[in-house]
Amino acid sequence: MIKKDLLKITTQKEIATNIMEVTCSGSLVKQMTEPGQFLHLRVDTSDDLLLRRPISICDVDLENESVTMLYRVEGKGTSRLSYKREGDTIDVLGPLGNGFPLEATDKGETALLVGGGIGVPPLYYLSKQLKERGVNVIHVLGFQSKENVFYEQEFSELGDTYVVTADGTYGSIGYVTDVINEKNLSFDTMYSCGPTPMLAALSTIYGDRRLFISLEERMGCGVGACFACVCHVVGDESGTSYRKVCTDGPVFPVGEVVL
Amino acid sequence: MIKKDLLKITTQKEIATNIMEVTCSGSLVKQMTEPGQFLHLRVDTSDDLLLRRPISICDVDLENESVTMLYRVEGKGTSRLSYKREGDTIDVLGPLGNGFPLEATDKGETALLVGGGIGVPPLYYLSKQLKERGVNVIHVLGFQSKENVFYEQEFSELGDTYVVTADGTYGSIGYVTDVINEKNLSFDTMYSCGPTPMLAALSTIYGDRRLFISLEERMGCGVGACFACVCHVVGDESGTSYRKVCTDGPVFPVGEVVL
Amino acid sequence: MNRLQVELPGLSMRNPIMPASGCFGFGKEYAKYYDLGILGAIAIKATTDQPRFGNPTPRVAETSAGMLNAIGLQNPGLEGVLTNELPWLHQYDVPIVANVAGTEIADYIETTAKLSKAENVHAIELNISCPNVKQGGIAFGTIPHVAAELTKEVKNVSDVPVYVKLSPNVADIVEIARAVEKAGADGLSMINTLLGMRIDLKRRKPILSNGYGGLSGPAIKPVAIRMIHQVSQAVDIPIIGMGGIYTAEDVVEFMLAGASAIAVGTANFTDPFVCPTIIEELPALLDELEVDHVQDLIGGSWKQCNVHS
Amino acid sequence: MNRLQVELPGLSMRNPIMPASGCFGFGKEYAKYYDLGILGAIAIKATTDQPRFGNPTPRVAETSAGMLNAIGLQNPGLEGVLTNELPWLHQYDVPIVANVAGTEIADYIETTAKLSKAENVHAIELNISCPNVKQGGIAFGTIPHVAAELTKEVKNVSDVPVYVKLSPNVADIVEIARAVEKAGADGLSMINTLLGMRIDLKRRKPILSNGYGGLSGPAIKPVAIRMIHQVSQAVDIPIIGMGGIYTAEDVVEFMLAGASAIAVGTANFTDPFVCPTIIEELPALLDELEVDHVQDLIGGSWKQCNVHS
Ligand SMILES: Cc1cc2nc3c(=O)[nH]c(=O)nc-3n(C[C@H](O)[C@H](O)[C@H](O)COP(=O)(O)OP(=O)(O)OC[C@H]3O[C@@H](n4cnc5c(N)ncnc54)[C@H](O)[C@@H]3O)c2cc1C
Ligand SMILES: Cc1cc2nc3c(=O)[nH]c(=O)nc-3n(C[C@H](O)[C@H](O)[C@H](O)COP(=O)(O)OP(=O)(O)OC[C@H]3O[C@@H](n4cnc5c(N)ncnc54)[C@H](O)[C@@H]3O)c2cc1C
Ligand SMILES: Cc1cc2nc3c(=O)[nH]c(=O)nc-3n(C[C@H](O)[C@H](O)[C@H](O)COP(=O)(O)O)c2cc1C
Ligand SMILES: Cc1cc2nc3c(=O)[nH]c(=O)nc-3n(C[C@H](O)[C@H](O)[C@H](O)COP(=O)(O)O)c2cc1C
Ligand code: FES
Ligand code: FES
Repeated sequence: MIKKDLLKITTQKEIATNIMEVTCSGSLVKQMTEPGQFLHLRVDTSDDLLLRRPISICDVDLENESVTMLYRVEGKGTSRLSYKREGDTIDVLGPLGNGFPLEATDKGETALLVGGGIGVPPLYYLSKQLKERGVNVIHVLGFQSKENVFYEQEFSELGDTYVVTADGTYGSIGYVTDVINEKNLSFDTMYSCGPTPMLAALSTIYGDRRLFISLEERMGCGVGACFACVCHVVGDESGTSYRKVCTDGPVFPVGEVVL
Repeated sequence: MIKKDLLKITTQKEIATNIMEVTCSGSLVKQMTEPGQFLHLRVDTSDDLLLRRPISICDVDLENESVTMLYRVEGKGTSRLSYKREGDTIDVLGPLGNGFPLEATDKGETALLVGGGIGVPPLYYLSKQLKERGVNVIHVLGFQSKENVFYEQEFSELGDTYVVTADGTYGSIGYVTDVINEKNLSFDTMYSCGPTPMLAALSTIYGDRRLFISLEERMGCGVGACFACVCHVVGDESGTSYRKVCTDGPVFPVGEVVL
Repeated sequence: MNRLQVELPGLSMRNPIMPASGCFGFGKEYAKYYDLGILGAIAIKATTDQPRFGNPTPRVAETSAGMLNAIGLQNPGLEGVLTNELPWLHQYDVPIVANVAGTEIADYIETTAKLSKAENVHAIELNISCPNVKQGGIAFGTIPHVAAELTKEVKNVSDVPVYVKLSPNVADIVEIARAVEKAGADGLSMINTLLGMRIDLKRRKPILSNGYGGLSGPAIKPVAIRMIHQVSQAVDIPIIGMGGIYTAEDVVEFMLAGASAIAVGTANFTDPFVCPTIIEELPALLDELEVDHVQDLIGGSWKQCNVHS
Repeated sequence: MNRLQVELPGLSMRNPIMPASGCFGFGKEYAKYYDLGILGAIAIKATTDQPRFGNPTPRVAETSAGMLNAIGLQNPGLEGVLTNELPWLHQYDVPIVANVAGTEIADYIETTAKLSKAENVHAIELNISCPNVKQGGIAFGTIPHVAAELTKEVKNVSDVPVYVKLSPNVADIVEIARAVEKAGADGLSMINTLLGMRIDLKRRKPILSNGYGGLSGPAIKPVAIRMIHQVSQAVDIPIIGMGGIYTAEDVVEFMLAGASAIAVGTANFTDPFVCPTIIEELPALLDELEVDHVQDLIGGSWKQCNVHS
């Protein structure tokens, strides 16, 4: 049976403008083995944060039962979360969903991990695990602006890392697709997470390659019961086929669902 | 102009079963000179604690700008308040209302302070101030049971203190009125705060004496604007005269308002 | 004797708790969290005659102490439910309440006739908040005689008791309740969601792609309690109460208002374990309130003889 | 030019913010907190022809993200308001919206005729949520032709524009809005409170001594937004929007939905400084949203041409 648990915050800090890194621990962490899965957080018990917030697993220390999440302070939920301090608890449900398939890339092959903004975090745990399996990892990380860049150092320690900003204030200027082109990056598998326009662009260009994308959708339950997070299936003529981002995803192979 | 302020919690602890003592500090404390006034607390900023909670001033250290409140953990608001820790803040409006008239008792006279349950706290600040003015203070404090008794020691340091419990598990058994009778306590002024049945009993017995009672009523605004907390006026034939507990009270001379 | 047991037409429930329609799918997902066999009943997602995909996303938005949804009745259709969902649920000894939706009376008739013959369907819940295409899209549930006619037709074909699920978006809920009672309803289920909206300030567009959506959660609880209090005194059929139930205390409040059983909707999203938690906590709360049996609570806020037994 | 200025019939407002009727008394109390002269307007407490004490206490109860009230229209009566309250308010250069209540049409006529002649009363707000004794206590505001008749009669005697304050406890708010527009209303004010209830578990009685009460606060905001969105597209008269407004963001959401000005009710209780805070924060929010003038927001969620100026 799936469990929920109160995880205890061990550290929380701002690592870039409005980007928080929170680490917490508890026995639930033992189950967090799959990169790309997400945790469903109940920020506090007040009635006005009714819905849980989906946040990706960014890193896990299984031995110390400790998990790290990175999140952007957006609205009410993430803002209240950011006020929590060491010793406070978070009600965590998960890990939920289907993550990135590690087995899609063999030892010795090259994986290109492409992240945009707050889609970057799950790629870190993915990269660590791919590398452990002997996969060669390359990262392309896109951000809005210099002040939003995070985890460049952490990714660099695992493999080549290219940072690109939309306004050119850090790294190269433009989009992740520009970098992949310019640097002529080659790969066997591409894994990506980020804003839908980015995923759509990658899907168009690399639709015939081994590409896995992680989607975002507003969620109700997060467990597959409410049908809030559905998307259409590519090539479905009846129009009634669907996938749920929360349980069938968030990671899908390119070409499976309509973006 | 009246202000509100964020006071910072310096200590919070449980002093009897479900009774919390919280001390907090801030410049607003300077205005808290009148015993019997109350503070209107916004426990947190979540939408589900919409209304402020009225809590009496129990003690004030003007020099250190520090105020103490005692409260019973009742429902949602006081329960969330009880989870606050040192360094957390509380949004405080006040001091509000009209407190106990110190000048009703002259130097050398005797004041009998009669408190019931969670009506006891405001009597402490009152007693301290009366004593400072050279008034002889006697306290009769009624509680449900032994586990609910608090501040006996503190009151004893200011004057004779009789504790009575409804179930007789501590002090004498019965009601505050029993103690006053049995011990034949005499006084020039009586000040009281507690449950309405207690205030009603005192009003009946001592209606012709110098008696001041502090009332409780569910509040909306706490500042006199919403008419949530009104009571009828004794002897009003039109039926439309009223007093507001929040601004005309919470302290009234006996015989002014209908209990 | 089981002090939580309640008996309603068609529904012999080991406790008054059921998940609300649309908030529990067809049970499979929550079966991963706990044994569904502990539930009093299960109200499954609205079923329509044909499969439906529903509305475009976003389909949900959070509000203060509530949420808006505009799922658009996505469901696998009558055949899908009969073939895949109900047989799977059969492993649990729990009565199923089948929620039926449609856009014209014929849809409701067709769906009810077949669903009510399924072995584990013990009651039909008639979702009359749906827009009636024949009447320009006005919901069946807002006009008494339309609601009554639908009820009568559905009763005619149903093999099991029919609960009519009332919409709160009306001026006089008692009028509708009386009309459907007279038309033969065996019970009522209330309340469905209030119609609401949220607007995204930057995009200047509704957050829900459908524009409007149904408001549920604790925000609407006082409206639900009031309506159940009104209706339970005006009709003789039992009420399944819902609208913002999160705790055992909420359950007691709904039953004191006049509900005979209750359904938990939105709360499942906040806490997948909410139903088992409530069921577990209810006996201690009854002790605290000095109530022997949960049935003694029903209508306790208005019944003459509401002293403790 | 003042980018917060809005112009409504009778009301030239320096900003779109006014405290809502019943949540601000007659201003005196909040004048201890800040200079009332900064407000766009002030809606004063409902006035009836005779003084009223109102309901027994408790008169308020908290709910999730909301509160219930059953004050019972306590007020000093027409004469009291004319003699004591309005003259005091005259020291502020702020238009007063006088809220009028009654139990039969004659009450409304009498009160409106006199109040609308007071120098600083720039508009009448007709509270039609009151029970109509002549119609067995059904609120004036739930039956279109009753609401329309009342509006017409009041318009006849009023020296200033009349805003009809709509009750949300109806199935079709547009129908009522159109009826009162046709009857001559100069504007609408919406929404009043939703009817709700809370029950005390131990006493088995309603928390409010009146039983039912009006639900206000953030809980009802999605319902208010939806109704304003519907009505503003169906009528040509301006709307004063209200229901759960706490922040400058809320103000923008109401105006995008279709309100021309807004009123802040319950939020005053949570924070007596809420009106000045919103007024102060509004310009920065307009900047952030790249809006020149607050009037450019009105109906922005449905108007064709809602691109940035
Ligand atoms: C599978 C998945 C993984 C995610 N991982 C991360 C992550 O690692 N780090 C991170 O910063 N963000 C992540 N997000 C986005 C994150 O969930 C939202 O930023 C967050 O829910 C916003 O909550 P809020 O209370 O701050 O905003 P509000 O605007 O107050 O939220 C209101 C409601 O909308 C929902 N919502 C708002 N924005 C989004 C969004 N972009 N996606 C889904 N729901 C949204 C909220 O969950 C909530 O229900 C992820 C989203 C999904 C679906
Ligand atoms: C002038 C005054 C002074 C008070 N001083 C103290 C004090 O020093 N210590 C103390 O423990 N209590 C005091 N009380 C009572 C205290 O205000 C309530 O116990 C508290 O508001 C309960 O809040 P809650 O959220 O825990 O309960 P809930 O039941 O969740 O509260 C719901 C609503 O009811 C109101 N409410 C509930 N009980 C009362 C009550 N007894 N009186 C007024 N409103 C109530 C709450 O304020 C809130 O609006 C005082 C009350 C008044 C009027
Ligand atoms: C996401 C969602 C989907 C729903 N789907 C249905 C449905 O299919 N049929 C129905 O009768 N009610 C449906 N409802 C209404 C609920 O069954 C319930 O009446 C309402 O949400 C109030 O209860 P709550 O506040 O506990 O959620 C749905 C509610 C939600 C939140
Ligand atoms: C305590 C209280 C008293 C009210 N009295 C009146 C009134 O006298 N006349 C009226 O038209 N509306 C009255 N209202 C309704 C408000 O003006 C407003 O329409 C409603 O509360 C919704 O706004 P809010 O959520 O900002 O409070 C009252 C509301 C409250 C909370
Ligand atoms: S969020 Fe409920 S089904 Fe995906
Ligand atoms: S609480 Fe509003 S007038 Fe007293």
